[in-house]
Amino acid sequence: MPPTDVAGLRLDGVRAAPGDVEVLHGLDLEVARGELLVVLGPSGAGKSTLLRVVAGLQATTAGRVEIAGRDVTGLRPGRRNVSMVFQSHALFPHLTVIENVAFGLEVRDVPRSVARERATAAAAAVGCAHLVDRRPGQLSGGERQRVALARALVREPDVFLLDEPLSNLDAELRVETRAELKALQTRVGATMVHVTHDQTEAMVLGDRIAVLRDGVLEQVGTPDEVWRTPATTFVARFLGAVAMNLLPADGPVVPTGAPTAALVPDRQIGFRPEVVGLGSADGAAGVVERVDVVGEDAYAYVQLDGGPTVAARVRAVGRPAVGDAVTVGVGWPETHLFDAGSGQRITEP
Amino acid sequence: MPPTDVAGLRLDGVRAAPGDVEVLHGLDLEVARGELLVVLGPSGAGKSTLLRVVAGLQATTAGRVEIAGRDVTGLRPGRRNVSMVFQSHALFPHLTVIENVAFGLEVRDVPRSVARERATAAAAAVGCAHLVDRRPGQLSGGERQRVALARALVREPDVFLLDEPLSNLDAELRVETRAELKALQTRVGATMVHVTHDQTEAMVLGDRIAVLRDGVLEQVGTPDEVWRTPATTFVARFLGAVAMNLLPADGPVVPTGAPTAALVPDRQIGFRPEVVGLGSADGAAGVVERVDVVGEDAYAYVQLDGGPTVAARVRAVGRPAVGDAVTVGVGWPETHLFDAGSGQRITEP
Amino acid sequence: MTDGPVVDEPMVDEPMIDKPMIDKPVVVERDREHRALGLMLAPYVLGIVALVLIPFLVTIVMAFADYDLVRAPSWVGLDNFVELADDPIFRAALSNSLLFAAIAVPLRLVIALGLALLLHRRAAAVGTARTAAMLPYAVPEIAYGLLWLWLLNPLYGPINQLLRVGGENGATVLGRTPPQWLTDPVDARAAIILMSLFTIGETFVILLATRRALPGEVYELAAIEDATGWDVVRRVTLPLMAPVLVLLLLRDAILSLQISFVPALVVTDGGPPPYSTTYLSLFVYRNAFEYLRYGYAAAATAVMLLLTLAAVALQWRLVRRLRWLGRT
Amino acid sequence: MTDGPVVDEPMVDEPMIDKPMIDKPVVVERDREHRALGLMLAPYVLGIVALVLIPFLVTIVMAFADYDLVRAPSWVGLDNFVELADDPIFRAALSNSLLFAAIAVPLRLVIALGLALLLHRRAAAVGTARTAAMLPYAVPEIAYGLLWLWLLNPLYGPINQLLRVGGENGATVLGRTPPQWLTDPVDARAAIILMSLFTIGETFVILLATRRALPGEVYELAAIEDATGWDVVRRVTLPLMAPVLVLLLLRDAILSLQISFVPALVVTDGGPPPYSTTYLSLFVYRNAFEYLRYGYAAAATAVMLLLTLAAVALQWRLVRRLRWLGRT
Amino acid sequence: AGGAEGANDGTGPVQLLVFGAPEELEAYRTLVAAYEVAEPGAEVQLVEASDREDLIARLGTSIAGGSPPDLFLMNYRYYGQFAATDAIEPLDERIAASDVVDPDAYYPTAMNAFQWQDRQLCLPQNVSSLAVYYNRDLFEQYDVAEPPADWTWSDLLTTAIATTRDAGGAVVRGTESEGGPPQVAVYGLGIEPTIIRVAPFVWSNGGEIVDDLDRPTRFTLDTPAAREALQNIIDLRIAYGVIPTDAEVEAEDDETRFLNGRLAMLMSSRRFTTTLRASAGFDWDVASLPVYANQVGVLHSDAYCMTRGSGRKDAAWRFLEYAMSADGQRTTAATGRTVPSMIEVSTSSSFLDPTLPPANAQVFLDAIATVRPLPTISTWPELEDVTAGILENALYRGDRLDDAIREIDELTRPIFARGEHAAD
Ligand SMILES: Nc1ncnc2c1ncn2[C@@H]1O[C@H](COP(=O)(O)OP(=O)(O)OP(=O)(O)O)[C@@H](O)[C@H]1O
Ligand SMILES: Nc1ncnc2c1ncn2[C@@H]1O[C@H](COP(=O)(O)OP(=O)(O)OP(=O)(O)O)[C@@H](O)[C@H]1O
Ligand SMILES: [Mg+2]
Ligand SMILES: [Mg+2]
Repeated sequence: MPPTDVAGLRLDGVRAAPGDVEVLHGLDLEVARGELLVVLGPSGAGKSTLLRVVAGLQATTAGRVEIAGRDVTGLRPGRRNVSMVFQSHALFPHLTVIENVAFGLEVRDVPRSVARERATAAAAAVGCAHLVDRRPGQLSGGERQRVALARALVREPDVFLLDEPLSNLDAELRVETRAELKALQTRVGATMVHVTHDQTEAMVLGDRIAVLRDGVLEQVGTPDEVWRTPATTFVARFLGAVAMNLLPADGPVVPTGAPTAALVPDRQIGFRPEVVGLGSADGAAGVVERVDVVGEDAYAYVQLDGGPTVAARVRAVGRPAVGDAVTVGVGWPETHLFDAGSGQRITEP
Repeated sequence: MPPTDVAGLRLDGVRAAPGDVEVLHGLDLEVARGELLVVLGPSGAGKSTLLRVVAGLQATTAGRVEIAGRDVTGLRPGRRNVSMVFQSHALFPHLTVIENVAFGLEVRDVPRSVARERATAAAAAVGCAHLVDRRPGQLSGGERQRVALARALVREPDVFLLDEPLSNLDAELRVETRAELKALQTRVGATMVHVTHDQTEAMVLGDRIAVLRDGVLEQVGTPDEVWRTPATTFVARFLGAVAMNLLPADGPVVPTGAPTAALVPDRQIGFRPEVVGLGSADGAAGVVERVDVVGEDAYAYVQLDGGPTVAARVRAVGRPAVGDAVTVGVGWPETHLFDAGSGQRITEP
Repeated sequence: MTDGPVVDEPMVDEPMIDKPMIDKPVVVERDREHRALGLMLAPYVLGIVALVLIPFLVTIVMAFADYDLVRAPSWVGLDNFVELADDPIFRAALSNSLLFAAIAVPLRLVIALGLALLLHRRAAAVGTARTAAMLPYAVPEIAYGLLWLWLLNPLYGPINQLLRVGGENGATVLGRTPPQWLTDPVDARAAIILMSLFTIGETFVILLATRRALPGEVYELAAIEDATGWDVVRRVTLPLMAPVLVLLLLRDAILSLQISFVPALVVTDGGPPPYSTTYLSLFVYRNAFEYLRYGYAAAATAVMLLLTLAAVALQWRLVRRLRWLGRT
Repeated sequence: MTDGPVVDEPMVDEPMIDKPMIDKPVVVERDREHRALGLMLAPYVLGIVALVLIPFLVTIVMAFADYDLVRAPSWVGLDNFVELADDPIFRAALSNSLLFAAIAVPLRLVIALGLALLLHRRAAAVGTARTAAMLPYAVPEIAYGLLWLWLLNPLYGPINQLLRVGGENGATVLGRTPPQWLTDPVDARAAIILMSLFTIGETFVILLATRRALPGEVYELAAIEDATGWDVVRRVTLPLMAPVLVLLLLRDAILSLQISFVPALVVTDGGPPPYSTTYLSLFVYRNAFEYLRYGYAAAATAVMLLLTLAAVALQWRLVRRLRWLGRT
Repeated sequence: AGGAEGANDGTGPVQLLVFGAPEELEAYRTLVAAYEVAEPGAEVQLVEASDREDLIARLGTSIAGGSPPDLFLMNYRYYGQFAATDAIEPLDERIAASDVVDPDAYYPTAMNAFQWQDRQLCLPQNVSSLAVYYNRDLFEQYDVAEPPADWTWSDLLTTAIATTRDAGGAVVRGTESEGGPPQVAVYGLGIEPTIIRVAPFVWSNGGEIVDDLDRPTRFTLDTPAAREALQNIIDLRIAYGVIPTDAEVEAEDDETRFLNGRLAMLMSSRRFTTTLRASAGFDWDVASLPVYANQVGVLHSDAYCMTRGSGRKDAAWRFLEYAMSADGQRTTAATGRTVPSMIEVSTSSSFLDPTLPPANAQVFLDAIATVRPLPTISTWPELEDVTAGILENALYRGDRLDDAIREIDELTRPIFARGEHAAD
């Protein structure tokens, strides 16, 4: 086991170009041993490419990859001691579920009975105990995904690389599996890189969150940091079930208690729908354009008189109706400030 | 175009057995023309099988399928005029994106230039305009999924069948695509059956939601119905980012204002984390066991003195800390009542 | 590129054998290890190459010599080729071979493909067909020759007997005289092609296997789009099977220069006169073994070789077209 | 089942040609339409079957007759078979054929597979190898026979000249006399097998195509698990290629009963004495065409056929094992 | 096969199926050309098979296929299988009616060999026996006496030993007994271990080949006389090493070896003359076969046969008449390939051309008087194939002679039993 003071995973200026187009443009990233890093980013940002680079499935064109203190840049995948779930839930089509899960152990010469035992346990952990004798062709999408996860979890590698491992699971199963993942990671003490676009998953599971955009890291920080102090408008809007409202700093919404010096024209203010106060007086006036009900909550989209639309979360019970005239208010502490040109966060002056 | 008074899609006692094990056990379902039905259900419930039965890819062992008033039970898939996104985002590997999208039009003898034009538009609608000359092998997971969606949306069929079409997309793209879907469906007036496990998606998008469990429909109703009056404990727990709390009706939590006659031992009460009031007095006492922060919100899991754990949504700012002693309260109107044995909802007596 | 793990990119310059189903490139072992493996297998590869190339080169060299198998060869430069160009028998053989290849090769492939596409779905049919397809291989080609002779006998052969059923005076129902398989030049050539259809079994079985290995998903996609039989074949099946199809076409084209050998020798003996079914291979055989003009035969072989290369080149162009088929 | 669309279930009773990559069954056209298609193609299927079966049945029938090609056949019941059982030449031919098949068939397949697995990654190597592999087909087998005669010439042949390099008194470096290819029974059999290695080109190219069609993903999976070369081959490649491998094995086994014909005829003429390289096919040929004992030859052919069936049966068992390989 | 060309409706060229070395084929072409000149309008097409096996295969398949060639040329040892199946047209009537063909003009041994059940099936084109070809230059170089006219087996052995030399010209024994492989540059003698080569010596030693020439049931090689003759032949290789080893024969067959000047003597029939005349770069001649007790030769003869299924029998007969006529016989004789079967031509200068080697051509004619035929039985090709392998192993590998003889006897009895005979 490597000394605990070295990073679980470190990328230094990593560039990669699958299909001859550069996708990762020099990433620097350090993940501590035992840390769970969630990678977020829009479709096509390079998240899968990043995982493949770490796994050794994608060659780097520059930079270096270190796992548990070892430089693995030149090593083949098998020598990197990583475990991976592919976004496509790849499985061996000719092997049964149990054989698929046990594969990694058996090729590493774990005695067959031990391998089967551990594989059975791993399958059970993701709720696939009843499927062990099926082949991948006989599984539903979610079942296949869980088997792929079991495949990755059955070993105890230095780094787990999970590419949207829960995307095909329902909420309940997802919560369960998440807990399972967290427990496993804590037990094994392995570093984990987890790609997802489930906000809740990212927030709940991640020790830190890395936001990737077009092959460049926009921000890396704890969920709280990323949520509360998004480094850019991109990060700000990217997180949240309904994106943060971004408006010109000079109106029409003026956060209550804002220093006027902050609200200059080349800036933008941002605030999340969750913190918007909808009232019938006081604030920027507008008309409710659309209301989406999501369980106990509802999102009201208010068309302000000044032009922009603001989303606001309200209780589903007693929500405003479409066409209602409302005012939009927000407090200065809940408001973020960005440079309108660069999109960079401005720490209040 | 069929008369507007016939159902867009009707299933009568449909049974199906892929792999010789019966998966659908006699489904009856009617979807109105132009309606968007979201199908929810745990992994392995038979959602994909249901779509495949409608598409004609899976033979029924009993029952009948009607599309736009036509009995299509005996028809091959091409004759059913349906459009489908497979859960696996299946694409033709040898065709470029644009060729993939235009395929359905071209085999239907739409002139090539028209087909290409519409395909380009469809690709643009899902944000894949820049990928038209790539082949599936050169796409990221989300990109492939969007192309698969474009493939389905380019035509104007009687029924759209979408099997988790947005599962690999990030929140922002998902919201956009959702809007696109809704707009399209309204424009075309087609019936749409949409499988997802994204709660928000289901709530926001669905005219009605069908909850499938082990090949049987548990409940079909509007999002509001399903959320507010879940027919069974299964439906109740299945919806919601964090599942509904289910506790014995006879304590330890006693909803305020509840008629004592309702709270008899063979019943269960249920209430969502969103409606739980956490206080320092008044209510069932417990200790905060875990707190998950999700953006502005946090979920506190309270271990009650009586044994069970209750989840409660609180604001992230000012959330209780793990170990805090709190009390759990809930109002009777927000409380659901179920038969402890059958799990069936009990309409208040 | 660093000295890291190498990931092969899809080989775009390799239209023939492609991996239509592969989305992600294949990981290879580290270069170093690969080199070791290569080194280990080198002598073996060399041996095979030598086994393939030596006889081949000898043939080429011999094409420029006079050699009767007994006396030492004497160099004659291009004489053999000059003589070939003037040799009416060679010209007949050459055009016969080309005609045969032009008709039999596509015909065989189309029939085999048709059968494969027809039968790939039915388990029972597949088993039976596969067995039937393999049967001809169990009987030596030369023994078949005799059977064909009997089958094709213009007077007593069952084929013509059958054709004459219902007809009068030894004519078919249509009033035509039945084909004079062994004596009419055109009919004899047709007979040879007919015989060559026999050995499609292997091609059929390979195509069957290929078809069955195609992913079912794309056919579901196509089914939903109501792509009809021909559309599916043209836009989906053919492009996806293209690598194998081209391979078989190539092989068949090459083999066709020889395949007609045994039937032509045994059944028609190169006739009807003068040389209706004298194919290049028979020409080579006769010159080498009957007339002991080995150098001359080698020159003819060299021509066959050139033809083969031409066929290969042609096929490369064809594969491009095949792939384009799926796009239009 | 309703009269609805029929979805073929995976054909579990069909281990030979399987669709390892298919997760979902293939949709077929409506039964009705399928029937129409079948009807359309029926005469064509019948024709092929007839072409295949008639000669085949004739052979079987002939096995029970005395037929000298001139006089009418006379029925002799099992006499031919009884005589075969006592015929030492037949016994020699039979065991030679079996020996040949037992050694050459796996050897050829293993070498072709080895080459395919070695070369499938390199675009340049693939192109070259494929061309090289096809070369032998461009030269008539019989012409090759002659080349082999020269290559294997015990005194002057280049192979033995090479083996003698460095040795003294016509011995190899190791002091052994070089193989007496054409006069020593064991060496002659080895020579025939050596010659048969020539024609692995086609097998190689098919295996190459098959290997290249395998999904890259599963190899990425295996790479991450650090499955080493042999593990990958055994657990991934072999099971996934099994359908094609078995197909080739089957074909090779069947062909091997004939493939040794031309070399054995031209190069060793069935010798060294008495019958070291007299294979079944040569036995059949001689009896049918030189001794004009066609019925007897047909009986021997029938035995070949039985052997073929046995080979098929054996292969079925083998494929099971091959599939099991991936599981252990 | 062979004659598939052309409908057998009496039109088209007469087809003649033959095989042979290029020089032999040339001889037939000359004959055909001469015929077509002599008989304007007549057409004969040569169908050339590559070897004896090929010829038989083609003949058999074409007869079965219903379109045989009109004529074919075949050795009397092999025609039995076709004679037995009635595939050959008897020629007695045509001979009787012909004013060209006079049966008495030909060597009777040859004529008799082609009588099947008292009918003349074929007409012999040639008649020949074995002779010993020798390289006079080599004899001169090694200063060895040329074979005398009436030499014995031991003379042959002595001569062979004396002419087996190494590269330095010293006499060596080509056996491995001295250790190390033999380093022989020139071997004394070439002889094939076949029944037809062995037969004259068995006969000469007073033995017999088969038990009954008319209705043979077995080989009688186990008699002391036959055995001794066989043993002597085997000793040539095993004891004295004067004939090439099997590997050497495979590497370079005897005829090529002789042509290349590395074989002093070669036992062969007249057919070798053509090749020698064309290619030998040295002086050579022929000697009669050595004898034990009495001078005996073995009959070699090929004949033109007409197929029963021929559709052009008259035209074919006209060609046959020409080929058998003095003119025809002279034409073929001039090529050197054959000893004409017509007595008159054989003794003429067409055959005994003094300007052409061999000088001793008379030995072929002298031998005719003493030749004996092998039995005419339909299964003879099989018998030859079976015995060849066994004899070869006895000669080259040193299998025990008694074992070989017994094996031959055992293996051939059933084949004899299956055979049909000319005498039946
Ligand atoms: N070919 C088959 N053989 C055996 N079982 C099958 C086969 N196909 C599907 N099943 C089973 O049928 C059930 C329903 O499958 P289906 O794909 O419809 O599930 P689903 O609701 O779409 O699940 P998911 O959300 O995981 O995609 C699953 O339990 C699956 O294992
Ligand atoms: N072989 C290839 N050829 C060309 N472009 C490629 C290839 N592989 C990946 N790309 C491109 O690289 C970019 C990053 O791909 P990647 O799969 O890493 O995205 P991702 O972040 O995982 O996206 P998603 O969330 O959609 O899975 C994408 O725009 C993709 O189109
Ligand atoms: Mg991805
Ligand atoms: Mg599904």
